[in-house]
Amino acid sequence: MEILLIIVSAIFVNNIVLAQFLGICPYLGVSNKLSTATGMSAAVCFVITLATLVTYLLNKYLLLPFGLEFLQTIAFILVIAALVQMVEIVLKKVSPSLYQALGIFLPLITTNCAVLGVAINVVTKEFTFGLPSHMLGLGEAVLYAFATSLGYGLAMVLFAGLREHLALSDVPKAFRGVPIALITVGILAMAFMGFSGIA
Amino acid sequence: MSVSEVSHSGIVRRISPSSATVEIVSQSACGSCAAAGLCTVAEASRKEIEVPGASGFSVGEEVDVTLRRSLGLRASLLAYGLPAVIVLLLVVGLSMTSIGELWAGLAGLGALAAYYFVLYLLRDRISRDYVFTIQKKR
Amino acid sequence: MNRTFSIGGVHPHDNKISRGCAIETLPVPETVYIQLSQHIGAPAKPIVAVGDKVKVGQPIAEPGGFVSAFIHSSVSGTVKSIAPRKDLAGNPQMAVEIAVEGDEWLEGIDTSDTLLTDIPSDDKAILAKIRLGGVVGLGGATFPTHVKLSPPPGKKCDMLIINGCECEPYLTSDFRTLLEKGEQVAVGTAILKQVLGVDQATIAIEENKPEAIAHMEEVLASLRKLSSNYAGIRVMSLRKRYPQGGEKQLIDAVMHRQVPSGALPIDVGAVVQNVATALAVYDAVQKNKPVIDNSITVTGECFPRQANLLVRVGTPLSFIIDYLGGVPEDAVKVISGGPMMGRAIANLDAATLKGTSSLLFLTAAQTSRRAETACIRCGKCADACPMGLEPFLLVRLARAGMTAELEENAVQDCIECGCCLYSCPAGIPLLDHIRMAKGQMLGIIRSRNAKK
Amino acid sequence: MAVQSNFRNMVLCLTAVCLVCSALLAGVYAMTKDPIDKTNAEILRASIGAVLPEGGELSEAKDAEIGGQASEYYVLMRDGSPAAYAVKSTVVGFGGPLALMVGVTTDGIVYNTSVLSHQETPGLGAKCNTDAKFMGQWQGFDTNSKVLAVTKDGGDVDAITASTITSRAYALAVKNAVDFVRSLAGAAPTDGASGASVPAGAPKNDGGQIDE
Amino acid sequence: MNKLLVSPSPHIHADVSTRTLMRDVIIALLPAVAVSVVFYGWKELLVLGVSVACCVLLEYLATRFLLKAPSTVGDLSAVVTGILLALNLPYTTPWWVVLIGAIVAVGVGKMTFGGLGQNVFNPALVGRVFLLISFPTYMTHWEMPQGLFGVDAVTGATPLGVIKEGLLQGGTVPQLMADHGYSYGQMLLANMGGSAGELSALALLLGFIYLLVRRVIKPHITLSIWATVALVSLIFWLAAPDRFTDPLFNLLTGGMILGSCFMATDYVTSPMSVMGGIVFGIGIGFITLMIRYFGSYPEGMSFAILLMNATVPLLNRWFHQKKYGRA
Amino acid sequence: MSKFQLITKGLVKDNPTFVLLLGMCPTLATTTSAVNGLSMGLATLFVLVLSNMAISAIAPVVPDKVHIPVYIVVIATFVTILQLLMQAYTPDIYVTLGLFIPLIVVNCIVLGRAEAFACKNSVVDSALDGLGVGIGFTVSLTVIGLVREILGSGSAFGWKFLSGDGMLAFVMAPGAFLVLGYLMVLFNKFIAKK
Amino acid sequence: MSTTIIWTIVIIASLGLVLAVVLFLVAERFKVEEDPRIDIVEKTMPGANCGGCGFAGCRAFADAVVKAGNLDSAFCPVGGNETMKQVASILGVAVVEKAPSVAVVRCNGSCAVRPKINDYQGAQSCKVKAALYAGDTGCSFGCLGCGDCVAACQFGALKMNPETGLPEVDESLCTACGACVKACPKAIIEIRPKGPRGMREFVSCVNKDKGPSARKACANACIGCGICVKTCTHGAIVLENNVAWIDPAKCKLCRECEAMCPTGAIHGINFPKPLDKEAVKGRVQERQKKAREAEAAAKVAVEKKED
Ligand SMILES: Cc1cc2nc3c(=O)[nH]c(=O)nc-3n(C[C@H](O)[C@H](O)[C@H](O)COP(=O)(O)O)c2cc1C
Ligand SMILES: Cc1cc2nc3c(=O)[nH]c(=O)nc-3n(C[C@H](O)[C@H](O)[C@H](O)COP(=O)(O)O)c2cc1C
Ligand SMILES: Cc1cc2nc3c(=O)[nH]c(=O)nc-3n(C[C@H](O)[C@H](O)[C@H](O)COP(=O)(O)O)c2cc1C
Ligand SMILES: Cc1cc2nc3c(=O)[nH]c(=O)nc-3n(C[C@H](O)[C@H](O)[C@H](O)CO)c2cc1C
Ligand code: SF4
Ligand code: SF4
Ligand code: SF4
Ligand code: SF4
Ligand code: FES
Repeated sequence: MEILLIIVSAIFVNNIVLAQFLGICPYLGVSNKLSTATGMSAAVCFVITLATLVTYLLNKYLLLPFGLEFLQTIAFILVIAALVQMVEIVLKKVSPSLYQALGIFLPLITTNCAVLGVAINVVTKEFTFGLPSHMLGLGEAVLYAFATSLGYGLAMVLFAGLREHLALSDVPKAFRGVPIALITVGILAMAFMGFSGIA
Repeated sequence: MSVSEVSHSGIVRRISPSSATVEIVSQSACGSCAAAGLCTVAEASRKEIEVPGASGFSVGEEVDVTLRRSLGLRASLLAYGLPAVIVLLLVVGLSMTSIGELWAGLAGLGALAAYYFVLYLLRDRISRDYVFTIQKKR
Repeated sequence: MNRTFSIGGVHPHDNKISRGCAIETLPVPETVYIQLSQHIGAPAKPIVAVGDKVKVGQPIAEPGGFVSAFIHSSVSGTVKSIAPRKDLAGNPQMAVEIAVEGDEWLEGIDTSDTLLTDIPSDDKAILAKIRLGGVVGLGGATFPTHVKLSPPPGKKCDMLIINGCECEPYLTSDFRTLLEKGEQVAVGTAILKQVLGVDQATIAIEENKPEAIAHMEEVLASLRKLSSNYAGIRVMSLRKRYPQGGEKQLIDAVMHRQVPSGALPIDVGAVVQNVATALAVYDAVQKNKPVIDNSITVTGECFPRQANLLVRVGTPLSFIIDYLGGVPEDAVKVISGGPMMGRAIANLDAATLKGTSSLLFLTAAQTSRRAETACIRCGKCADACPMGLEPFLLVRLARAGMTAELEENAVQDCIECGCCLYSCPAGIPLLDHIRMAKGQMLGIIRSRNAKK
Repeated sequence: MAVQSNFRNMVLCLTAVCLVCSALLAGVYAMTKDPIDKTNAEILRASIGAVLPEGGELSEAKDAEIGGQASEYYVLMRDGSPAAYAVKSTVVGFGGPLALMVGVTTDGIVYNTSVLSHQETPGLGAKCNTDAKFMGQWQGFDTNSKVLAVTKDGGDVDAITASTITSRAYALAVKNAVDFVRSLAGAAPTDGASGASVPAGAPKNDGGQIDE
Repeated sequence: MNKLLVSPSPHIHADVSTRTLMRDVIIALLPAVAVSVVFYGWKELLVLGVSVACCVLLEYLATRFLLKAPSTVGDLSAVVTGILLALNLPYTTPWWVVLIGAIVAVGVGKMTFGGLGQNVFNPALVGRVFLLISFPTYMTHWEMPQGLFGVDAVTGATPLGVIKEGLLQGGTVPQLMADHGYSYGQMLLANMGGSAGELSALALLLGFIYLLVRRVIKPHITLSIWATVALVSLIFWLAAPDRFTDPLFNLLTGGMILGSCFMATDYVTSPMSVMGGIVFGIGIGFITLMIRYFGSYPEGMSFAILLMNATVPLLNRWFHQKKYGRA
Repeated sequence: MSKFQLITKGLVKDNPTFVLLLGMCPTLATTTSAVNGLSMGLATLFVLVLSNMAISAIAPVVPDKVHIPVYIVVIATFVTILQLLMQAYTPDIYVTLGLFIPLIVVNCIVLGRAEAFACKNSVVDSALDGLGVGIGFTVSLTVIGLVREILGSGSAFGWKFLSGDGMLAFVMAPGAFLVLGYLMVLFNKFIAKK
Repeated sequence: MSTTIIWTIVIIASLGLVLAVVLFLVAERFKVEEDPRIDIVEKTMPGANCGGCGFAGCRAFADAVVKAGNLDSAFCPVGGNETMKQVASILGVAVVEKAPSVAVVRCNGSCAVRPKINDYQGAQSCKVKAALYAGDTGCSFGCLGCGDCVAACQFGALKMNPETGLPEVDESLCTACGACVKACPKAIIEIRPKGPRGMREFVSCVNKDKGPSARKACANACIGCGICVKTCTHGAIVLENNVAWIDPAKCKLCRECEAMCPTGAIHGINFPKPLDKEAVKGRVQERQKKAREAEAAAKVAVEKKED
């Protein structure tokens, strides 16, 4: 039950883009084409999950014991940056053809505030999920990160569809581009508020 | 180009009797953002793509490398989606046991390594599916 | 329940107000202008010179390519000029101008009314006669019939369909032909059947023409008694629905087969010919009479006199109209063909072609287009499209110039039936844009295939 | 960016920058540690002070389990005996944890409450920290005569408009605190929340939705 | 004889226009409007009036000054939006709240996207949900009119609200239903608390049938919503009848009928293909129930429709009509 | 570019929010009121100025392949310093802005200025540049916050002019997107006159 | 406290070390060395991305010229010589100046001189209209007036004149990108050199009909009479398919043809003084008379010689 609550909450109720405002830049940037948005979602999923896993361990087994919580920001950003780069190297070695296909298909993944935000959130925020408020354990943390990134993917795919549609519409000139995108997300966020209170 | 394909422009770098190697420049996710020029975090990196069986091209020529769209999607699932799920399942599963978070976490990372190792073993199989084609720039 | 096709379609009121008018023969005008391009394919090349004397039925132009047809003089007289002349659309086209002198027919043409039911056994000779007779499809596309009757090797025809649907509102010339020349059509059908080497032929008629259905049943019953040639020909009554007469829809309705995109009817074992074509085949083969005249419905609520006329090819439209009493005051549009697919005429001085099937007069109230407003995505166009296309989408894509997506969404399959534009509540000129996009797409596909 | 990169200078440079930065950070940390601790202590003191009567001597934090969660409380000693308690009580509100400091006198009267942290919706539940009417009703709330539940549930707490859930949670937090103080004093828990479906310490207080 | 008119084929046109379609929708809504006015009186008239007038005026202003195009109010779509918005609001809504709702509906939900046909979200629902979020007090509190037609003013809340609140207080569904004397006959005819559009299922169904007969809409979206709601709530209800309301209750209460018959079927914001429409309906039904059962809002129809509106481009991409001659 | 232009360009021409669309997340998340927007803007300004200065000082000796990580470390350091200072001296604001203070690290404005300007210019110019961009960001955030506060809470800079609530949607997530969208249109139409 | 400081330093420094190594490895593998000149060139381009240069857009153009290292086959019609000079200086090569060009509309059949003979209803698109029929006037070559060219022009250089029903070019905005030429189904628009101080002479008609029918359809039509050809002393005019065309390379802007044209189909633009038709006509006729006389004289002379 709790697992279900974490998932529903992270995807719908507290959607990372529509309720938490994280990762907006790539959200607006990569959502022009549906297929790219889908591929990007998988990549974001991977990076957020992995980054959360590593930073959780880093925090718990390195920073906390030495009383260095104040280093979270700097340590996390360095670790995440290194991680993203390393995945590139590994992937290239592991399967050149996959790596090449991704090169054509996707833009580079960058560390954005979604990744860092989820990592920091997980180790600092208290969560409830229908339980007494508490910090997340590792399993919950990783699940939460994964579900959050699924929420990112969902918001992105929906939005990419909407944008492809809007690209063919007669949106008034003054609103074309980013403004109409923002207004669309606004209404989308409004619709997502219907989920509030679940969990 | 049909809708079911993606393409990326690049430059032919090397030619061998059996293939051509094309270099493409990959922009970061924010690269399409209005401020890409200003904010140089929008990195770019250079990637090389080998296209077997391409002939009639010359070094330095500008070309489009094309890939079936569904393959691109599959690649991102294979490279990112699936390992994320594997790590997730393992870590969540193990952390429900009494093994301890450190070990559960490390096991997750280990599984990732193992996954990529399997990919490495299968790299020839995989590369058979990924057919790139190149055309001259119009 | 009668059969019909499976996707889309509309039900405009059929308005067959000239159905009671028997075919009458129009007098020969003083001058005819016979256009050299009256069919799909290359224009014909003239084989007469200015000043030459010609007789009725004499070839005056020969095919200009493989897909092309002979053209014959429809009158006897003197060739006055061979020069560009404005066609129905006002565009200059090469035409042979002949001043009429008497009505002298070329020897060998049987002008009697006798019904000849014995079919020659030599298929090659039949095909040659069809070719020399300048027979083209009279159902609208004017595709040279002999080409259609020579399927590429390896393709086998299972069914000949004689298209008597006449699903367009107002038109009645095929109906009158079936009623008055049913026997000849049946013989023509048998000839076509024999040439194609098929056992089965279906004369498909929509249920709103019960007299024609009954008459053809009778004719066939009596002919079957005469010869085994007429076995395997049957009449099929179809539900009334536009565009049933469309080749692809008709094949779907009659055979429950669908012609794949980009393929020909023969690929699913079908050949479709119009009723008038069957009659023309009869004339050419049994009577040695080439296509020099055809029946034309002249109609419209505002038109004083409804008529079905037998008209010599090349007769100026103004001659026909004057004969029947002139253009009515409140008519704003004159259409060659039916109201769904016909072409609006820009030039009433133009002359008729082999394929001209009707002159339809419409008033402003009947024909004016609704002012264009925004698409409300009601989907009525997509519901109506007999090809299962999404016209609203095609138009958006066309306006955005997205060629790849247009092809993906099968713009090239459009049969230009007009159901979409007919149905659209927002008055969007769907077909106007789709036609453009389709033309462009066919060009792209052709050049791509040529490269391969 | 005149410097050409090579392995050595890259490692050197980055390590050096890290060294300098971390030294700087450590320095600032050392400098701000005391002010931060002081600020936090002050905030805590202020929140405790706000919910307790003047005078007397405040004890150190004591650990306790309140409403099923590890928490802490402070005792106000007056004349050598406890006069009032400041209890930190956390419950689940609408948007997440809702932490209160509840001041309760030994006779079971709520002296005052203050919000330590909340994640309620701005404009709705967040009013629990700004709405004067709502906040005012806690001063001197006598749990002996009034029922600690929102009026909708048959109690005497006036809910914030359109924010029953927050109000209910708030009332529950106060009730948990009061019950805790009673248990310290050995008295029976309040029976106030009879209308509320959620027994103290139940994992979920918006109640009745899914059986856990 | 004038000059000849020349145009591409076809030369005749079916006699439906955007205006006649919208007019039919308005006609179809009249029974519901009538019932609500009879029931709620002049206050409901005020809500309706403000809503319609403001929607129309805003559309006029926006076309003239934002789009700089000829006004499109003649197509009556703004009237439809206005009526539907009004039917979605409690009759007690202050006029200025209705005004804001209409501004958001037509201004943000429709004209910002370019007007009729360009919007991706249902305008009336954009307005309604905006109000729901912005003014929860006005939007979720009901006053029953004083015993008009001898109606007993039992409760101030909608059945859905009553059940939700009751469950929160530890009640069980059958007990709550009995306490409040809810009967299905009553739900069908009239006499439930709530916004005008929740009032009489029968009046709405009458309008729905009119739309079907006039072939303004096809029934697939509505039916798939109903089927989904019935099926899913049946499962929940059978599993825990104390906790979950039954299928008929869910079908007859709240905005279910209004939403499924008039709002989910809005051409502009629903999928083009039949298959897409069915998936669309399943999504609406499912999300509605999830919000009703587990969310903090008593009613989820509006949110569900808006959410599924967002999937329409994807559904249009994934589901197409069957094309002739293509596998 | 004159020193004056360095400071003012962020207001209109290179406005980081409305023209360059940088740092969307804090822009949306922290503008629930004018004061919150102002605080976030000032916090960013602080980091911008200091990191710009520091980076312009060290840029000449940084090998170009590690310049980004070096800059990130520098920026992260200043962010952490800011965090510590805010915890110590402005704890209320620190709590309100929450997660978005550490996230200044990944705000493209900061790194962007470092890359595009600081590493090629003098310390003073870089400081001014940081100041200019920071002011632009601060002003934008304050304006957005103000609009949302007026519409959403019926108050301006905490001063309440409506007795009841405003339209709550504007203080919540949807309002952030809507207000930014419409303000962007107004900015383009009337201020930037594109 | 001091342990905190020490650990801070240790941890961050070691993270830095790890990062440095990773980055080094990455940098080794994925170097990007795009020629920085591409960016610079791109910045100097007008940024219209119109494709008028034959490349996909401005970036593609920049890319191509930098890679080619010369400007031999590249020219940006939008930026014109100004831009090309800058680009050339960036690349350090010589510029190829191109005569600046501009679009001219070769139809002057305004509503007044070319009466409508039917009404059109349908998509307002010249392409659609052209595919349907010859047009709503007697001239089957002339402008259809739906403004496809106007829509195609990205620079707002074309406007429909409601009075004449013809498009007009705003020379100051036209970049000679040629988009309108491609858009016009009747091939009415031509890109011509601007000419000295913008002065140019052209035949504003493409009607290929024989004289009488051309004239019947439009009072201003070129009737293919050939007078201009005979008038031009520079051999600049060719007559083909019943229409005249003036070769800008040979035209000396004497405006004699313009004066002589019986229908006014020849237009001169941007001349400082209005054309005094009668005077020029007189001059030309005088000259032609003389020429005829000279010819006759020569003929006589030849005949004499033979004698
Ligand atoms: C290149 C070409 C080849 C054709 N070959 C055949 C053929 O072999 N058999 C046939 O039945 N029709 C053939 N057709 C005719 C078409 O299938 C079709 O009958 C004709 O275009 C008229 O159809 P419509 O009146 O429905 O438009 C051919 C058409 C074209 C353009
Ligand atoms: C929309 C549409 C409607 C048509 N309707 C008829 C019709 O009613 N009768 C008919 O004979 N041909 C009709 N045709 C033409 C047929 O498709 C086909 O070309 C013709 O029957 C072939 O015979 P033919 O070659 O003898 O002309 C129609 C075509 C289209 C595209
Ligand atoms: C987005 C959203 C945020 C809400 N925030 C709160 C909140 O913070 N506190 C609260 O008690 N109710 C909140 N609610 C309202 C509850 O869901 C519920 O409608 C209300 O508490 C019960 O109604 P009542 O208080 O009017 O009786 C929120 C609702 C929504 C949709
Ligand atoms: C069947 C039908 C249903 C409609 N439903 C709605 C609706 O729910 N909300 C609304 O604002 N407009 C509705 N309209 C009107 C119109 O389509 C709508 O305003 C468009 O979304 C505006 O672009 C409806 C129209 C029709 C024909
Ligand atoms: S004209 Fe083309 S798109 Fe329109 S209904 Fe007919 S086949 Fe479909
Ligand atoms: S019929 Fe017209 S209004 Fe309806 S979807 Fe098609 S194009 Fe749009
Ligand atoms: S008028 Fe023609 S050539 Fe000139 S800029 Fe416009 S489209 Fe290009
Ligand atoms: S010049 Fe050509 S494109 Fe322009 S309006 Fe005339 S016909 Fe149309
Ligand atoms: S992604 Fe750019 S600020 Fe969050």
